[in-house]
Amino acid sequence: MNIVLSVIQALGVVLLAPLVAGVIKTVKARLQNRRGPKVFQVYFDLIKLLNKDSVMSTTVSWIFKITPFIYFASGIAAAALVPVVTNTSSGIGDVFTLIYLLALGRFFLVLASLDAGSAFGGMGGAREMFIAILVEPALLLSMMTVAFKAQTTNLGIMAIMVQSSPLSLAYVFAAIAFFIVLIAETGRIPVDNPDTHLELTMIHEGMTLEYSGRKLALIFWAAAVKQLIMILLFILLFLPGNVFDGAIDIVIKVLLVAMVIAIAETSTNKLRLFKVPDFLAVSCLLSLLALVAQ
Amino acid sequence: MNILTILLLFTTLLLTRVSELKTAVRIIAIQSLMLAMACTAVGLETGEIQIYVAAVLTVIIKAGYLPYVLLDIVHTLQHEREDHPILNISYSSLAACIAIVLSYGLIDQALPGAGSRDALATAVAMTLIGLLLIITRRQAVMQIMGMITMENGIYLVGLSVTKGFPLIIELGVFFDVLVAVMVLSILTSRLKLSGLSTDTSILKKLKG
Amino acid sequence: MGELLLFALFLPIATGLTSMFQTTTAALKFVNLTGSLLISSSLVAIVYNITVAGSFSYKMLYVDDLSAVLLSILAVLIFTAVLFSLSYMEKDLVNGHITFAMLRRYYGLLNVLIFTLISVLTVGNLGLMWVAVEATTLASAFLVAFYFNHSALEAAWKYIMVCTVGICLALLGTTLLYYAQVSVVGSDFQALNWLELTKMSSELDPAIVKLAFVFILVGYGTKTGLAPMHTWLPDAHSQAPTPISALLSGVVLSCAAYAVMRNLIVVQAVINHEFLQYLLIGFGVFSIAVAIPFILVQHDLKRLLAYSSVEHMGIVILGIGIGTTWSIYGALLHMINHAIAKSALFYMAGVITQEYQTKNIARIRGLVSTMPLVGTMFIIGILAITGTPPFGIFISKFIIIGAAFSSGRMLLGSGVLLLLAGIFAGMMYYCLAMAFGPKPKYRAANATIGKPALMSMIISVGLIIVTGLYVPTWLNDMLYRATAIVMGG
Amino acid sequence: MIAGDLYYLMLLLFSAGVVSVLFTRSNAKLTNYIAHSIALVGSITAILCAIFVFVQGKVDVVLPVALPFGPIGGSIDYLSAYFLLIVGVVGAATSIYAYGYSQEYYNCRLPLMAGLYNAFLLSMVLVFTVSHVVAFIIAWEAMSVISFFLVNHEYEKKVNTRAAYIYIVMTHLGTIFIITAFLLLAIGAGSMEFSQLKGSLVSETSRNIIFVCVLIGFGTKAGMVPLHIWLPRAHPAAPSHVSALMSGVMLKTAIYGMCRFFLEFLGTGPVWWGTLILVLAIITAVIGVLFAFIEHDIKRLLAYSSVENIGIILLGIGAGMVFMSTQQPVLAGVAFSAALYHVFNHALFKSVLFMGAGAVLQAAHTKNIEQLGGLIKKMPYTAVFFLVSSLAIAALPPLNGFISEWLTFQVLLFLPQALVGITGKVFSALLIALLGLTGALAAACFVGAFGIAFLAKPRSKQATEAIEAAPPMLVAMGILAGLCIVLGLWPRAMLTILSQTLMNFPGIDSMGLVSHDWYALASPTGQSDGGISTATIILLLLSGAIVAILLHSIFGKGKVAVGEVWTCGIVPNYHMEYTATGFSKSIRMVFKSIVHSHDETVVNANDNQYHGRKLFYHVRVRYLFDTALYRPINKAIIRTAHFMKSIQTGSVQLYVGYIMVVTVVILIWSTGW
Repeated sequence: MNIVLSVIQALGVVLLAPLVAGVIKTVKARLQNRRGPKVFQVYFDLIKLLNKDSVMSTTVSWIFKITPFIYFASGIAAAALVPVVTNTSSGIGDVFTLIYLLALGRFFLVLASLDAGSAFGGMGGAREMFIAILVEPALLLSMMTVAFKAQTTNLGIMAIMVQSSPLSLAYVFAAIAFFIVLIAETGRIPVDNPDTHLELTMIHEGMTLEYSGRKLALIFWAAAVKQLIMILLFILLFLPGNVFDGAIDIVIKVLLVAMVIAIAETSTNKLRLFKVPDFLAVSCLLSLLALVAQ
Repeated sequence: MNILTILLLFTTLLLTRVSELKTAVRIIAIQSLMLAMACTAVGLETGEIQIYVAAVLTVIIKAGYLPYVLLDIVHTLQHEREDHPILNISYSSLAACIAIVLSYGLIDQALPGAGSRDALATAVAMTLIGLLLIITRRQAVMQIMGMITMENGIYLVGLSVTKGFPLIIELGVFFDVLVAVMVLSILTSRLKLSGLSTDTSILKKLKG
Repeated sequence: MGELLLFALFLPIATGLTSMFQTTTAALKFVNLTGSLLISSSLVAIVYNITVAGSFSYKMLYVDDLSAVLLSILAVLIFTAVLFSLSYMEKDLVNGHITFAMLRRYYGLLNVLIFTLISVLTVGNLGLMWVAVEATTLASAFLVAFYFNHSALEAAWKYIMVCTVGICLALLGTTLLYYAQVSVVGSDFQALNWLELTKMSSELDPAIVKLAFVFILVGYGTKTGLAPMHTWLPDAHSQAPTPISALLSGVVLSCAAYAVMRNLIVVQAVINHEFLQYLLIGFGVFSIAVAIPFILVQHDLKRLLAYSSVEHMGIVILGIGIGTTWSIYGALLHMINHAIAKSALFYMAGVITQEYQTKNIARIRGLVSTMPLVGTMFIIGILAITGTPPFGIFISKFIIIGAAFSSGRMLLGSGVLLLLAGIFAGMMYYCLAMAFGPKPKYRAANATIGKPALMSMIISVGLIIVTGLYVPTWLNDMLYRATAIVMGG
Repeated sequence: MIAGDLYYLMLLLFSAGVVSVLFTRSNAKLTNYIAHSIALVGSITAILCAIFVFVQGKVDVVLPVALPFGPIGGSIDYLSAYFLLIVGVVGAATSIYAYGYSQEYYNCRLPLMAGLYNAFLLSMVLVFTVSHVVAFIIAWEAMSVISFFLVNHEYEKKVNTRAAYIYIVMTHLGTIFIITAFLLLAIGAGSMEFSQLKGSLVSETSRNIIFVCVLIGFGTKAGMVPLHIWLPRAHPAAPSHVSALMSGVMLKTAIYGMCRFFLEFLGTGPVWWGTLILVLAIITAVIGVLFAFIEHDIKRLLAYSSVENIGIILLGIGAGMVFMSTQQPVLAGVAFSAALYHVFNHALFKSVLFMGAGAVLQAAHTKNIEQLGGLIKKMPYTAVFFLVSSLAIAALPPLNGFISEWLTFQVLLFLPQALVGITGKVFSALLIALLGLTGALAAACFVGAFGIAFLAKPRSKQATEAIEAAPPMLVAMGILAGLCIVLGLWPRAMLTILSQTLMNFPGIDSMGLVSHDWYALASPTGQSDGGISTATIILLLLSGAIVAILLHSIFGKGKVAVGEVWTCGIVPNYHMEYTATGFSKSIRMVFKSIVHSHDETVVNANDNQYHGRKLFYHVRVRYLFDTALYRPINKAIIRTAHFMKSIQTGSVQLYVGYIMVVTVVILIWSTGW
């Protein structure tokens, strides 16, 4: 039963993820006084890509070929764990499982980036790993602020606990901490710039540089999914209390968070790579504060 | 008896003052002679035959044969004399005096009322001064002197506290002393032959 | 039995004399081989008799299980040493280091040394024992000076000077002990016979006995190689012909320790035990500690081994000092193990120095490639001597440490372990440096090791390996009885 | 008892393996097959023996030695059996692997190596099974010495001898502490039988001393920071299948020892014991993985990663002890299960990795990953197995590494129940964060290792000429890699064994984790929905993959053009590929306080500045603990030794003087008594 629910939910997340990405793009454009693309532009892009033929390097191995599928699969699997509809999904929604599923996807993506044997790919992969290494502790710390209280790492229980508890200083700290992590994890300014192909700054784009056509589509899509997952986690675990009831509440919150991301992105500019640790250190400190404040 | 001990002490002190090897050997001979006389004195007291034997042996070996051998060696090594002892003459006799004081102290502390106090103290002092000679003299021959002095000292201890060992042990000891000095003197002559001086303080090749 | 003792004492003299009149190397070798075989077997026979019939006294001679322990060491080492000498000294002869006359003298003196050693272990009288111990010094002096080159003479001189001074002190001590005895019973009585002494030991005057024991310990301790009286030891061991070095550190040191034990048996009844323990433990630990720097920084192979002997004698004395049954058992077992292992190492060192024509560790490289068998055995020997399981020395070391713990001296026990670790580090460092590394171009390129020498090494190493996992019952019982004797039971 | 007979048979077999080489030494091929077959059979016997023990209960055996300590025996209880199982599994695999790998050594003292290999297995088996202090120490030291010889096997290289020396000295120092700990217990108990040793029989202080000694002694063997310096030197030096054994099993002997002491002998102790272990453990994990990440020598990299994994295992043990001291048996059980589970997992995947490294070494004749590349095409199967075990060691689902890591995380999550108060909470949170950091670093490390070594273009000639490893080696790797997957999907199997293993120890209730359905991993607190289900994970991944494939093929089958990588118009060659140095550069910069790499220099090898410049990038990493800790100590010792040696001046007068002084001093001192 739970499995079916969670699969449905996963599909839902997958289908909606590009929309959220589109929203962010649009809002960002508006903030920069551009008309920007349509909200659904991302879907069109994906379809276009899925229709395209693809080019593959001579040097690549089967790793390169299977990576998009694994990346996508890990995205979906992670999506299934987020307790949106499946609130008390027993034996499924677990923080560490989720984190390590995403890590699985990343593992293969970085391998693929090294596979093509181009300097950019390697650079992107190395930076991705660098960021991931620094994000991991921050992410876990912020999660622990909630998990210690719930005495479990089951997302469902944690979510319920959070939703039913009043807003407190601890949550404010934790939320900010996790938001920083979210920015870093989803590769947005000020950590990474999702829509640049400027060699020196790109991270995620660098890894996917060798991909084209439908494989690229899968990777884009998975990235969008990952982004939505992080946003959902933010909502469910760090924004206690709900304004409306049921799905509406979540939708509205998602849109709000998307706007906040867009604002954050327009109002800041990209950090140097070696400033990122300091950025994430702030997150860690806030999480610890949250722990203390509980 | 007392006179003998005084004389023994005197010879021993004298030994710390000489730098001429020949003289030293002669002094040793005299010292051993004194020892033999002390032996006989004890013999007269107790009237045990073995002590007379010991006395005779002392005269023959320590006062007779060994000095002869040593003189022989001293002759072979020309103008070797204890010119620069590690501790110079006057200081070493001072040290000797300290040794005497020490030995008296030791006797009173450790063996009160054992044998005649003076004899014992002299014996211990002789032992110490023997050691002192070995430590402060560079010349191989002088070190041998020191050793014989020690031997004599210990012998005197035995004499004054236990009236001498049983004969068989006595013989053994004498034999050992004889052989020891023989070996040492052979080594000394070998040192001479191997083109070195008999100054033992330059024997510092083996270290660490 | 008594005849057997006399026979054992007479044999080496006979061998020595006959070998003085030999004219060919072959004959010399034959005489000594048979001689050593006879001596060893007679010693074995004596040991066997003791194990079945217990202690035995004959005129001035006396043997019991304590002597038996040492005699069994002697039996093994005499045989291996002579066996080793056969090819080793012949090689010296061939290389022109020595003349035939010197070779003859070598065997003569060797047998004299053997005679003195046997007599140390068989006399029943402290005075005579002193004579015998001093005799070992004198007998071995010429063997130390055997090559009569500069350093050999120097070594011999120091050997005699230091040892004789020490031994003189021992004589002083013995005299005082005699005085103690005389002042209890008249001088005509069994003088210094330790059976009598042990019987009446409780009546002796403590003050004198204590004074006596201090002199005796310092005296025989000099011969045992206890720091800081050990100074003669490295010189003598490094200059003497290798078989003699083996005998020196294997037997001579042990015999001196035996002398200490004999006196200890007598005095422990009257002297404050605390005092004795502190004294012996102090000497033991200090010897171990003093050995470390010389082993950590060493350039001469044989000196390395010599300092390790200092260390091991320290362990033995420590074991005796702790003074529990367990620890003394360990000390005796340690004597046996150390004697065998160290002699084996000295034999190998001899072969190595002969092949490489140097004692300088820095010049010895690639043993395992130049002479695989010896190289391998050398590594095993080093591992054994540093107390690594599964070899004999570990067992005895462990027993002694364990005794230290169970007698409530934990700090002592673990401290000693740490010191031993330092020694282990040093030994292994040089062992690896010598055993491995590049094969030397010219040195020892075609090493030829005589069969007898190889045999003696193999025997010794085999014994080391066996004793690591298997201590035969008769030995076990013998050691326990010997321990009881030392304990004064 | 079948188990007992099997035990003797096993000992017999391994001994036979040692002896066999003496007879077959003339023929290398024969030696290889006979000796390693015996080892294989012996290992299988070990597995069977362990299984029978688990089925029939513990057995006692007597060993054929005569020492003055009375009869010396062994006893195989569940804990021993568990570790016996590990020896068996890894030993069997390495033995198979050895068939192929030994061909490298046909003219390099193969008989010696094969004999020592058998002896090594024997000694480890003994360490796990003997039940007498002396026997344990003998087996322990024998193990160290044998492995020391194996490390030193290729003594033509000076560095190997050096490594062996450092190894043997460190381990000897460790043994001293072990001996001390044992003796302290033994005098308390008045016996050297394991069954008699009880912490309750000794005073509180000596219990603490024993604890510290155990930690130092076994920590040295386990490679606990800062006692780890021998490990990254020794493991790479040994032949690869031996490295696999050393990392996979020998390090675990230390864990075994700790378990014996902490669970059985010492009994429950104060909280600071566990806390201290936790601190050391996390330091070990982080330091180890950091050094692994910046390493280029693939075997050194693996060795450092072993250090890291030991850290993770110790986390479990430390937490378990904390729970024991606060009377929380269930959580303690979980903690120790996590640790022991990870012990097994690490044994599996680290062995595969070392074997893979060995295969690469054999094929490409280099351990430097900068020289490798593109091997995935040359050695496809090796690549697969290496990848699987890399995923496992990076703790990625659905592999076994993930399970044990998850358990460890859970344990740390519940740590605040034992360490109450805000400090406890913050401490646990930091532990979790750092463990997460470790995990991420491990992932990055092995992405780098695999990516640089196996992917893209070959970076050197020998890498170009590499060929797939021999079938036996592949089989060996395949078996263990398969086990990694099995244990990842079927945790219950292992957890059942573990629950039995830990059953009999006081203060531990190990039943909590065994859940009813085979795929599930119940929550430590037993609450219904705290656990995870491996089946669900794999199911979700599969469905995700299906969806992806559907999407991929929904718009018909597009053409796939194949072409060179676009490198701004130049023909791409391996010089353009990213290097391991580059891959780890950013981490080197962030953690420069720990892995500070001095003199990173760009050298122009070509003297002509303007034409045909040839740049090399040199990095020398400063190994913190060598430079900051061990070298100074070493220097100090040697200097002192030089100073002390001045007492032996060679002056006979002085020598006699010593005697005189000693006499006088003692005489004066003696008057006081």
